[in-house]
Amino acid sequence: MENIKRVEIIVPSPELERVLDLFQEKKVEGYTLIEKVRGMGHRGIQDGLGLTDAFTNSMLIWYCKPAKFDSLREQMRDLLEECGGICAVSDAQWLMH
Amino acid sequence: MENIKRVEIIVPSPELERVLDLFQEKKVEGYTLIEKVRGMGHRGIQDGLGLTDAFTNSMLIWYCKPAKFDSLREQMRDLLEECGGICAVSDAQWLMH
Amino acid sequence: MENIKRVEIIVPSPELERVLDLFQEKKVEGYTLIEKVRGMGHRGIQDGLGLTDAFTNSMLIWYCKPAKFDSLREQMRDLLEECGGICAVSDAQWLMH
Amino acid sequence: MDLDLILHNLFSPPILFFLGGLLAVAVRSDLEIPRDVAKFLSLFLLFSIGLKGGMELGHGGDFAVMIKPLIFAVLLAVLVPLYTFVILKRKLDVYNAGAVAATYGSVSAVTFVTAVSFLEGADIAYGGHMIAALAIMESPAIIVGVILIGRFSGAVQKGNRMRKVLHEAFTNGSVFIILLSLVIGLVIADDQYEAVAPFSENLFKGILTLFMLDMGLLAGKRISGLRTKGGFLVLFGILVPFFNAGVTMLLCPLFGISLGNAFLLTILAASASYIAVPAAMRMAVPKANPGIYVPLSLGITFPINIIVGIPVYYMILQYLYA
Amino acid sequence: MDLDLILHNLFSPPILFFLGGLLAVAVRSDLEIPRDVAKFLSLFLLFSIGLKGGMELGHGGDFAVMIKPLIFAVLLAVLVPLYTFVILKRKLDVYNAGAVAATYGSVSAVTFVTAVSFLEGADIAYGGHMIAALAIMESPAIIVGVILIGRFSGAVQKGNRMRKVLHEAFTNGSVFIILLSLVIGLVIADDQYEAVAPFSENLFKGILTLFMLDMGLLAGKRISGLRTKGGFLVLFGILVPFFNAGVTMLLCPLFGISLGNAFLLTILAASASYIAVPAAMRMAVPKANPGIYVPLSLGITFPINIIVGIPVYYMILQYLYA
Amino acid sequence: MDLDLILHNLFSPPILFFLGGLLAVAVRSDLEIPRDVAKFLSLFLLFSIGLKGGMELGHGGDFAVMIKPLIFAVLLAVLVPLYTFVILKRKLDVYNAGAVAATYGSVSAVTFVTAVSFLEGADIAYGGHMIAALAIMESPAIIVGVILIGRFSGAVQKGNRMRKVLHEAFTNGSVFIILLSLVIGLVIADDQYEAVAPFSENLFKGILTLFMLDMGLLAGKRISGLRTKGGFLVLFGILVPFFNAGVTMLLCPLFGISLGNAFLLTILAASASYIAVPAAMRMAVPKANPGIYVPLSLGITFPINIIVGIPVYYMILQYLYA
Ligand SMILES: Nc1ncnc2c1ncn2[C@@H]1O[C@H](COP(=O)(O)O)[C@@H](O)[C@H]1O
Ligand SMILES: Nc1ncnc2c1ncn2[C@@H]1O[C@H](COP(=O)(O)O)[C@@H](O)[C@H]1O
Ligand SMILES: Nc1ncnc2c1ncn2[C@@H]1O[C@H](COP(=O)(O)O)[C@@H](O)[C@H]1O
Ligand code: NA
Ligand code: NA
Ligand code: NA
Repeated sequence: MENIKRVEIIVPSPELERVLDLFQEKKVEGYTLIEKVRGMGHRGIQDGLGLTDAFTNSMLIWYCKPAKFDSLREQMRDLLEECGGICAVSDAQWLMH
Repeated sequence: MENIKRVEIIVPSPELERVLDLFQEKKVEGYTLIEKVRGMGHRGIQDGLGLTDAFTNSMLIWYCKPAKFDSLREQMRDLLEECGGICAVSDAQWLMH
Repeated sequence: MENIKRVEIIVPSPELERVLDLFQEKKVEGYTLIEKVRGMGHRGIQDGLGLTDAFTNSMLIWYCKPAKFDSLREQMRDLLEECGGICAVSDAQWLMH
Repeated sequence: MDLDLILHNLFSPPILFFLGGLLAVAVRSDLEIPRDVAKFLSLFLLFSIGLKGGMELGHGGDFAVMIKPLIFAVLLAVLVPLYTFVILKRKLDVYNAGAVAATYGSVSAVTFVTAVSFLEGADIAYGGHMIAALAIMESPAIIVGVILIGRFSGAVQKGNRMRKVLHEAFTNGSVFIILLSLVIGLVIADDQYEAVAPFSENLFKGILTLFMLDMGLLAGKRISGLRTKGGFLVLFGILVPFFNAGVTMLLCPLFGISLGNAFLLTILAASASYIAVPAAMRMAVPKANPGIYVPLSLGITFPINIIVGIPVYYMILQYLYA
Repeated sequence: MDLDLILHNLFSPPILFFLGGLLAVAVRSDLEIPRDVAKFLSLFLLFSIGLKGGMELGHGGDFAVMIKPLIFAVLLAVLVPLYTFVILKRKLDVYNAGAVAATYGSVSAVTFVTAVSFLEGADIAYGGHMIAALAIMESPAIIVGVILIGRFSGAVQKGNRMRKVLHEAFTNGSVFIILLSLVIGLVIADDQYEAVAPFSENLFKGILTLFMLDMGLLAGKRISGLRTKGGFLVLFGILVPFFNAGVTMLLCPLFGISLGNAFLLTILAASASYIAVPAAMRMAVPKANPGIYVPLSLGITFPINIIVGIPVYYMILQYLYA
Repeated sequence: MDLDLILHNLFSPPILFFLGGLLAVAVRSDLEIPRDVAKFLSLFLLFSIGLKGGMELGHGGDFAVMIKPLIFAVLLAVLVPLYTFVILKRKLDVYNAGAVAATYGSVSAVTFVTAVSFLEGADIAYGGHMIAALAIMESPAIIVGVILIGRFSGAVQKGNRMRKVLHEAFTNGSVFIILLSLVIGLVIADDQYEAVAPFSENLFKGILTLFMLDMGLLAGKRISGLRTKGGFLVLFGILVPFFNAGVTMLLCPLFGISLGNAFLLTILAASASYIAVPAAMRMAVPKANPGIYVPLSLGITFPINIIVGIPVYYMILQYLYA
């Protein structure tokens, strides 16, 4: 078991592409994506309604080394500031295989 | 980065409204909701089948200050006792923006 | 509040059954399942496209006692080695009811 | 001729695909109809039957003739949960007894729709107001069930919760869409109806067929959940529809209800809910186990009604009305 | 006769089911159409209208006659966001003013499709090129809106982001499917079209009807979000469509545009986008609040156009063209 | 006339919308058909083709005539994976070679369905038993592929896993629904079929058209995944269908198989699976990379067959049968 960070990012779906672009730029090697997530926050309710994903969120789960997260923390912060959403980090252990 | 609690609540979908009512009553400012989740527990298998959501769960993720969670802990416990489901809390850090 | 482990398992959907079989064998009492999850990892992108779930992942969340997790850790590792996916563990507290 | 009729019913695509769905589960095929699509198909069936019923209602009919089956329908919906509750309480706790009683007092729209499709195949007339009967019978049993549970469990139902149940009972999606379509079918002009009919009417049998495949898949998966629940419930699920149907069939001629309408009323009495009631009960009585009332209604009573019930009730009624 | 027409429009199934959807929200029914199915229904409508438009376009027509409404359409799509932006900036910040302006410069395909279905009921001819007008009018307003915001917010738009917006404006799914279907309808042989028509054409009115039920549910849920936003916006959402329609109706005869085409151009001018623009704006201007521009267009302008607008514009045009 | 035929095939709505889907990916449009709806459309196509095939089968036919193409079909399904495996093993590891071989031994239902729709346009008769051939050819190649991998990888396949693969091969949803519909089409009376036909038959071409749009979107997205995989695989994906088709076309007349049936058998031989095989292989051989076998079959072989293959095979067969 190896110590690792669990990063959880929730953003409005139209902004997902920007987070994934950031991931690609920083050569993130793995992530998991849950789509069509709803929620509430400072920008009001995202109720998942409508024919577009304007009112839908996307959720990313990313396990990584602490240093890796640090390398994109500031860009992530800027992105969230502009587009809304949250990013939280917790400690985890990872089953090596 | 600010220390924060990550609360994860999983309840049968028909009970979701009650949790959200509790959130509203306690002026919870933000949460994320994943619908159409399946599962197994003391009350048997929730396999997501059927034309209603009687066999479906909903999952809430709520980042909050510890005190905020404490303020609704007992009511949450009562609710779970009556309707089933789980509520777990872990430590996290939150990217301020 | 009781201390507990939060186990998160992400595998390609066609392998889900094997994990659930392992759970059954080990008499796991409860879990939550999120289907139609996407992601990226060593085996490339799982974009959720297509008419089968060949490019889709499933995500399991399992709260359990540490000893319980230990009891199936090695089998889990073997399974992930063969089929891909990840398994991570973190600490949590559980609202008894 | 009687055997012919049973065979004709058995060899209709909806029934055959229902059996196909059961078979798929038996051989553990991974065949499935996506949930959201199945929900839409069920919405379509209610929309279609409502619109057509309204349309026919609009083409006249004697109010005195129409009101009788409706009163009969409400009586059934109230009395069935009362008498079944008494039986069920011998073996189940109050919560589950109430939930099962509500399930059998309420009705199954798909059973009804299959019966309508059977009638049309046999060229027997029925009234558009029978669709109103379908809508009217969905809710009362829910309320009776909840009241019974409140009474016998001793637990004082908080007014707030009871209000929610009442609200859910009368506004749930399936009741709403039938009533809405019924009213709209009633008020629109014939040419308006005809513009919609290539969708709502012509596709009806085909969509019912695929929907029944889904019902077979569901029923097959649910039956297995019953195995551990013992023989009492299975017997209940087999006998109660026949009893309810029997009483209805005997009373219908006395009330002067026509053959087609009597047949539909019989099937309503015999059928049990697996959409509206589960939705309401999970909210109203979380202590009742949906693993009991859903499989019972969907895995036992539903197939019995559509495979055995429809032709048998029809033959008996033909005999009674001869 | 005029009242007749309004009633005829009101009592068509699509409008009635739209009202039914509003009612369902009002009584807090849990009726819903699964999101993925609703998306598919909307795709179907664009596919159907595009194919038919292309087909009719293929059956000839004078280029000089067709080009006029198209030029007119582009002018409308550019000018409407400009003048509305000036009005909106008095009460809203630059971001929201630009987003609302883009919303009203662009168009609503479902309003258009309802108008087409109205025309066909009234047996008035229209040109297949009007479907091209629908497609052409979706995008320019988005670009105008984004440029306005860039200008007035002082914020320098990064070239990268602007490129993305342009790209989204011209390739978004709804524009793409209309244009694709239009072109394919144009090139295929008549017998090819007829093989597809039992699906694409015969089901049109029925699918529109169920889709409008969903629009009613959506509009009902969105209206409530507007309550806190004050009277200015509501007034804006009521008056601007009539103003845009008015100007269009006065100009159409001068341009020699036929009655049917003028009617469709009027409805395009009056309508506001709630699909293409929200998708583009959320990406281009995350600082604009979709809780303003979506409810305004969907909860106010859409119902006004389909319920009041369609018959009223039609009557005025009949008068002007008499 | 030959060019005419190619053009006629190219200008059919299903093919054009397939190209439209490729175009949408090329211009990076966000057009998409919701996954669940696409799954349902594919189910509908299998249901429709199965029911119709069963119906035609029910209207008689000589058993001796019908059995020949079926035997031929099974032979193809067994031999194709064997010979392709030998070729593939030169460049791929055992796991991927086996998976690709299974992919090409199995068949594509949508290619078949497009070919049927082409035949009907050209008014050429074919037998209902060809739908049985489609169903029969889905599974054997999966088993051959898994056995080959077991043999050549040296890894002893656990009996448990092999049982699962066998099970999946014969009960997967698409095989099940075709066979079920075929049998039901066979047993029901004509009037029963006709009640379902406005759904299952009349909508066929239209739904195929929208489904092909989805196939174009999918194929477009999958092709790009192949770029890094090198020219060998691409060449394989282009040449193998023609080779398989060629051998089939030469043998069919010798077996006394009619033109229409020979054409369908040819298309089956030429087509590669992208539904049943991926589902089975992900489970049976997790070490094989679905990023190879799916794009190859969907991005290369599928478009080649439906655009070039269908008219070319048809012309060659017409020449051979003249
Ligand atoms: N405290 C929170 N806990 C969990 N999720 C949150 C929280 N705050 C915001 N979110 C999620 O982030 C999305 C965007 O947040 P915001 O930008 O604050 O509107 C919301 O729709 C929620 O899904
Ligand atoms: N140990 C557990 N780990 C994760 N999820 C659980 C666990 N126990 C219960 N759940 C979830 O909570 C739902 C309701 O649980 P219960 O009331 O115990 O039937 C289940 O369907 C699961 O989704
Ligand atoms: N670092 C990671 N963080 C989160 N999810 C991951 C990570 N690595 C892999 N995954 C998930 O596990 C799936 C299978 O991983 P793999 O076997 O590495 O291709 C991926 O499609 C992701 O959904
Ligand atoms: Na009943
Ligand atoms: Na406009
Ligand atoms: Na093949």
